[in-house]
Amino acid sequence: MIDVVYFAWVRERIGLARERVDSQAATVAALVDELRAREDRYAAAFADISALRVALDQELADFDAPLSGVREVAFFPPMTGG
Amino acid sequence: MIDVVYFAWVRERIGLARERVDSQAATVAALVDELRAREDRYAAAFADISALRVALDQELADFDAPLSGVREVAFFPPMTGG
Amino acid sequence: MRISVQEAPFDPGAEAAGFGAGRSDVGAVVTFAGLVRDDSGRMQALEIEHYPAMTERAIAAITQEAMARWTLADALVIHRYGRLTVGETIMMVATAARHRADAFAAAEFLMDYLKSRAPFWKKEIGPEGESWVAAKDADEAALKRW
Amino acid sequence: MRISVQEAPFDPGAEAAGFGAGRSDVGAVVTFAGLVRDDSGRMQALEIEHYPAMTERAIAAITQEAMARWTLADALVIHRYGRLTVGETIMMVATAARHRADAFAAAEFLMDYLKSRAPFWKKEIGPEGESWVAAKDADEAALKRW
Repeated sequence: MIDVVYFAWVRERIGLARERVDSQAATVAALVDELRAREDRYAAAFADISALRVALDQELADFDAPLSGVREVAFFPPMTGG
Repeated sequence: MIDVVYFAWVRERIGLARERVDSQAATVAALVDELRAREDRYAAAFADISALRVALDQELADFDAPLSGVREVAFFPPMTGG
Repeated sequence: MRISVQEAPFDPGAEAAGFGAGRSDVGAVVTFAGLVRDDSGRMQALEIEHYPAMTERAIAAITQEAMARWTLADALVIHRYGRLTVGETIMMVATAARHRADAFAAAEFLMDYLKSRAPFWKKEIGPEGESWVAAKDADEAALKRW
Repeated sequence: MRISVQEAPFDPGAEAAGFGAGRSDVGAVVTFAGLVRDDSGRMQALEIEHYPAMTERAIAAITQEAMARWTLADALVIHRYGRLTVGETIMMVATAARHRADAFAAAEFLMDYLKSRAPFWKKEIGPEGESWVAAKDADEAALKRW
């Protein structure tokens, strides 16, 4: 089980801020494939991976990063701080 | 007649902040030559012209600038503002 | 070094007042304040979302890197989230250093990294609805100079 | 645009407070404050001399150039003269702009020009006497980037 959190328009498109996902995905990309296959709203949110960023346990990571030991995966658009 | 003003160590070396000088010098450099010839304290102040800056009527200028029409000449070391 | 992620408004002048004060090795203090701008003339509010578990940690990492890269006496970052109106201060950065070049470079570095690497997302709210502010290519490109 | 050459102390935070406020086209405010530093640990005071007839005019010309080179909503320069002690604020610059790049560049430009082209001269006063602060080659070189 892994905590998956969503922010900004990813959260709005999926309609959830946080969920627990039962997944054995080895990498972020594999988890994205599983989520995309679920429902249209996930497919819409993850349609263009280049428009997304990911953080693993609150650290920015790449989509090919391994998920072993990770407790929280966050998906969001490019940040607009400052 | 021209007003000549001195700042910082130029003022201290010459011992004057301001004086009126009777000069027909055509350029700043010619005025410097006249002043240098006056007394040792002037010769000391103007010994190394590269260590000095000049302003004509409150505008930075070069030592070869003409003096015609100028009312106030200022001599000082490189500025240290900020 | 002080980092604050907060919903409450703050006064950048008051925050800067004590900053870098009371020491003899600080010759330069630079501050940056980011304000809510209204380019369309129709913005009603700016809503800032963030990732609470990550935000302070990400800002601390960016600030630590600035402290390591430049000779700084101190650094300060305050960033708000929640609903803001036009003209309000969104965030500020302050850097104190012996020399001005370090203070300026570190403040610009912090701003470039906060723009694109701190987990905040801005949404503009106007009479016709809401729209997420898109990240700018220029902001991503600005990171390359460091 | 406001320029003040003054002997009296001032509060940079208070001066910055109203600056760039109350308008919807300002997204970035940068301030720089220069403080009296004591590198030797023995400085008693810093004495700043200036050329009253020229000072405001020179600063105005530098500030006008900054306003022409960058898209600024406003600019502020305050510079003190007279006798200051360690830790006191010597001067400040503030710039307000739509975008941060303009505000930062203009503030750095103003600082580089004020350092070497505004008619101020600093003298350090210590237990063994007085010495004029020499202009630094690095400050002169900094002008070349603009």
